[in-house]
Amino acid sequence: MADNQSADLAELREHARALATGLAGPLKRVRVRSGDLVVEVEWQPAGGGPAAGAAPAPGPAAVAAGEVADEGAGEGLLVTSPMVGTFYRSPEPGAAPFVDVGDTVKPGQAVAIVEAMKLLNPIVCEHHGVVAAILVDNGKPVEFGQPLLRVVPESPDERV
Amino acid sequence: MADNQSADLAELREHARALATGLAGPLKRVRVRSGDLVVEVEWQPAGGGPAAGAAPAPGPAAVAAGEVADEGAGEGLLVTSPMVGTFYRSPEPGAAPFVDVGDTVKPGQAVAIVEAMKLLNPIVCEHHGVVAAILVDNGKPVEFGQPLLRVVPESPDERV
Amino acid sequence: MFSKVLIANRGEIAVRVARTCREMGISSVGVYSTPDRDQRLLRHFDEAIHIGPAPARNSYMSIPAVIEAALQAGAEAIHPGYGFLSEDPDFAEICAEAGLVFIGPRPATLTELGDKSTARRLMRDAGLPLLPGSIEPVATLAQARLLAAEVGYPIIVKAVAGGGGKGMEIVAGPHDLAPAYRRATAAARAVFGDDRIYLERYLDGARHVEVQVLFDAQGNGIHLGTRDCSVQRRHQKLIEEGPAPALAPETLAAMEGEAVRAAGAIGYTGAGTFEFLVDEDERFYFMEINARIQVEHPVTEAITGVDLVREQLLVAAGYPLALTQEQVATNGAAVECRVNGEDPERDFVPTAGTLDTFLPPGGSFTRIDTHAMAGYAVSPHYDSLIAKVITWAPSRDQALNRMDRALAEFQVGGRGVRTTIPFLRRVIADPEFRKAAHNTALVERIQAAAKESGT
Amino acid sequence: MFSKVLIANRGEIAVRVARTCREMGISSVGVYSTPDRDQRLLRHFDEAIHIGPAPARNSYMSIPAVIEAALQAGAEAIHPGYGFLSEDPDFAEICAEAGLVFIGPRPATLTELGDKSTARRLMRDAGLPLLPGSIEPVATLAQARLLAAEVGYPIIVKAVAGGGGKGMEIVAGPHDLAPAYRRATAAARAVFGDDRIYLERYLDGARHVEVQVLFDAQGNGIHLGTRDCSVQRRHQKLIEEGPAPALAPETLAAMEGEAVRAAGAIGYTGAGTFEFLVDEDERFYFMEINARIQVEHPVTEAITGVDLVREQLLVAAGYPLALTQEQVATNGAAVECRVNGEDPERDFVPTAGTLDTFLPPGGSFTRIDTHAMAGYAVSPHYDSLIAKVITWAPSRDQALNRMDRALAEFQVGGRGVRTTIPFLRRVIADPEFRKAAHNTALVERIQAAAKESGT
Repeated sequence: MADNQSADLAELREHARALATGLAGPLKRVRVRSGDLVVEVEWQPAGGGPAAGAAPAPGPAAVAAGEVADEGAGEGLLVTSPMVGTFYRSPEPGAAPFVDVGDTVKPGQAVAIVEAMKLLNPIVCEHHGVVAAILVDNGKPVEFGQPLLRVVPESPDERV
Repeated sequence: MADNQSADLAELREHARALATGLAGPLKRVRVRSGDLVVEVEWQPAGGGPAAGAAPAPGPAAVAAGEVADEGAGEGLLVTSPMVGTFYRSPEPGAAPFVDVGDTVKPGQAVAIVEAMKLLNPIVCEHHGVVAAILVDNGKPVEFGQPLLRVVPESPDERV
Repeated sequence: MFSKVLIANRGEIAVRVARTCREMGISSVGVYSTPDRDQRLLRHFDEAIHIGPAPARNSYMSIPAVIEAALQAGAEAIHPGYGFLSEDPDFAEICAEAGLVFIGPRPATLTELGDKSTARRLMRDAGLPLLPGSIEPVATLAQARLLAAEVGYPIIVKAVAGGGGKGMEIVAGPHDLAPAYRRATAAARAVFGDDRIYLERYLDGARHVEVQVLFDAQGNGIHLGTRDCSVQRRHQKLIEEGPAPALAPETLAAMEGEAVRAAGAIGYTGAGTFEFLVDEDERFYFMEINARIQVEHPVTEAITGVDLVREQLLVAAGYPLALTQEQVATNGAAVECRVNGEDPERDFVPTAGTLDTFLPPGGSFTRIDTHAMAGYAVSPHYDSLIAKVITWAPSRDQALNRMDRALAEFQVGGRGVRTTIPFLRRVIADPEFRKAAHNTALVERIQAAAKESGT
Repeated sequence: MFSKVLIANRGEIAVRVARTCREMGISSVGVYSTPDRDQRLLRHFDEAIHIGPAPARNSYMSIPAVIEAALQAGAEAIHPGYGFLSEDPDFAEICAEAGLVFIGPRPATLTELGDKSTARRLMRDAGLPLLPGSIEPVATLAQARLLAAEVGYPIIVKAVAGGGGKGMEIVAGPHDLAPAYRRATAAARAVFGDDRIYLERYLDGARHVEVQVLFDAQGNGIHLGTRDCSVQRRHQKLIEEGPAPALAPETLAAMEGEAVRAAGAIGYTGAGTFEFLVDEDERFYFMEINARIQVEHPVTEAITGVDLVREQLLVAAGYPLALTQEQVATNGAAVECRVNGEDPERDFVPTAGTLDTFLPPGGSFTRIDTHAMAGYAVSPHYDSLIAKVITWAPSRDQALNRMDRALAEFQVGGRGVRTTIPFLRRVIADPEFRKAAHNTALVERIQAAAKESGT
């Protein structure tokens, strides 16, 4: 059985690798146990502590831009790019940015622009909350699904 | 997650299939559960009842001769062919067979012959016991590892 | 030569183009939609950009997404593969405006050839034989009636903006014309957003034979022999082979020569295919031009040794053709089988699912072009092509034996997934096909026989 | 033609032979040892017989097991592949006695060629150029001393019963002769059970070039061009290519002609290889004859289009050669890389283990011959060859680019498993190799450079 067990382990590893490749969102851990053929997958928590309300990173996080996706990890919700294009923080060169870290945002508010084919596409926030991080530098290229901002949700009542 | 789970299941199925292919001995069941990612492999028991002393079929059971390997399932130990050749039950044509079902055998006793390249190779029993079945017809070809006889072990004391 | 090329496609053709880029020392940029995000696939590209969600119109057919990705990556050219944006004149023009080389014919050529009516007129003017029928679109049912009577039934009604067999209607006699005219017009409007139709004589029992041509930007052109694609199911090719079998060498030479002459006449550039119908008396008639690399191009590669994608890249970069017609010799015979995720027993309905098993064939003169592998999920969002198997041998008969061997050892499957492999093997075993005495009616006959025998 | 053939081998060559059997409509009988029992592998055979346990001497090299299996299955012929029983004259003779056709040369030829001393004498008599040295075995150290002085140092001492580079000793000068003589004699006795040795002039900086020949039982013979196998590690080939590069056409033609003439002179039948050493001045010297299909035969298949196993089967069945020398043309260039389960960083020590990942390359003119797949356990019982990758292109440079692309996309690995892929890519990138200015010293130089740079 020794040969077969080694084969089993190898199979499980391949399985784990395939899982890691195929799953969306930043994975925290893929565990493989040989004894009882167990595969466990754990995602990156959105927050550091045991915050029950923390949402996991959304599916279409950018895999090819790993260094940016990593920065997206943290408390809050991610605002992702709906298209390939160039990220701008302000409506025009020299103007003040739409938002800064610490700003409060509300649903429907423009928080950035992604330019594609010379069209300026406003990026609109869908939540009430506070901007916790701006994840892309002004003027940098972004791809579809790439996290742009992290917003920590806040109920609108709290803001009144 | 539905897609991923289906992929997981597919992986597990492949795993089960690979197990089934790679494992020696006649398998009884390979079970795959999708919910908790469980793979169970169950071998054919050597005996029908809960006989504690029953040994599983040995590794090199003949897979290509499936119909014969199936007949090897049953209580007792298998005497397998140590070579490719032709199986003979008696030392020469017309002579009485070495053993018949119900005969008592002892270690070192010749129970059959496998002829290869015109050499007659005696097949020797390694156990005390009673011949429960003769699994190959006289004069038929056998391959390496193919079960020839099934012997139910008996302690020599009992026979005294 | 380009130092970086973006590949605006997915699946096997994206992998295939990336391979040639690597072999030429060109960096390749892959693009992918969300369900195509798989590192094992993306390993074929030097970099890869996520351009959109699953629906092709928002990813592989999104001109802004593709152009932006190319500009971001610093690509100098875009290879469009086949399908998607490959024959879109607007896309070709926008590439040019963005300073990107579109690897294909000039936009004006794509416009002309995309309009079947214009294409027919151009080819008639270039002297290609056409089936009797209309050059200008047929404006009214009454006009259609007159023309059909003149041409003689059966006729076929086609969309001017069409191609690839979509929305075609065969009309056996005058009684059927009115409903067919209405159906074809409605289908053309629905599928292509352009309800213009034209009609021509319908050829029953014809072979589909095409000529591969290759032109540089300097106007030099050659052909690379013929392919027979008569094994079709509702105008969808299942098996292609080359050179076209069972035709007189003079017939093949005439088609090849005419195709090169006509392509030259319209100032064609890049790789292209001239499709012809060939009747039982070996008369041939122009059908359409495919202004892109085709699914079946490996057949031509196998018999000529020429890497067609390499040639596309070279001529797009402005190099004059290095090959002369005299240097292109076809050798032996090649066959391509399309292994689709379709159920031949349920009229080739596409099947999606994860491939538990994927053991491709190997061995001598056995080429596999695929993006699939064990654990790969066949997506319902895209076409059903899982893999192409191409075999070559000194003779057609040996190439078919090799194909059957390759298909027999190809293990591909998963829950819910069916493939065309059993049907392909049935075609290869068919005596009429073996004798190359078949025509485009072959698949229907085999399907009918299979249904009758209940297998 | 045979209706059933037993394949007395394992691994990629067993699969390769089975493929041609299928393509020719011949039933194949596979044989397997206990660790090779895998239904995914056995699918290549029409039937399969379990012939013994893991050790080759009790399974693949057991003459009784193989003969009995062939008789049981009703096979008419045995294809021995390479290695194992493929050049064993006793086995060939026992096949004949059992009424089975041995697919290979006649037993007498195997006996003659297995004795290197006899082979050298036969080839000298046939007029092939030999390196200066002994024809008869060297009986004593004193005799060796005299001969070495006459021949001139450096010399190489080889086993008469040897082959494949085992137990060879290179001697730089008179001082080293005595210990080398003793080591070679001891090694010959230990490895081959025959302590006879002979010596010849050692050629430094030579290329290893071989000629593929094919003879029918009627005495008709042809060659199928040359292969260069200079990329070797201790006489184990790593990369082979054809035609042999950077040699004058006259040199190649002379070797080809001489090989055919010499093979005809000794009544050779079947496929065989004449190995030569070629010095810097393009003088060539006979080394040995390999009386079997070789690992690197796909190189020849790629440049000639000829299926060598098919030809072996045809001539073994008594058919006269259908190919004439004029019909065999070589076209383009082909390269083969051996992907072995070995660790190049630990001096190519074999590594065994299960392949977690196995994604073979694909695409145009990229041939994969393998028995491996994901989940396959590389056994320590057998040789370390996991897969052969063969690429073809119109030019050597393109074929090498294609090979590098193919190796780059080949994903194969598992716990404890290392492969030669990184080393192969290093060779392909080597400027000297690229220019085909290399010789058999190339691998050692690259290994040394790698060690020095710590990579």
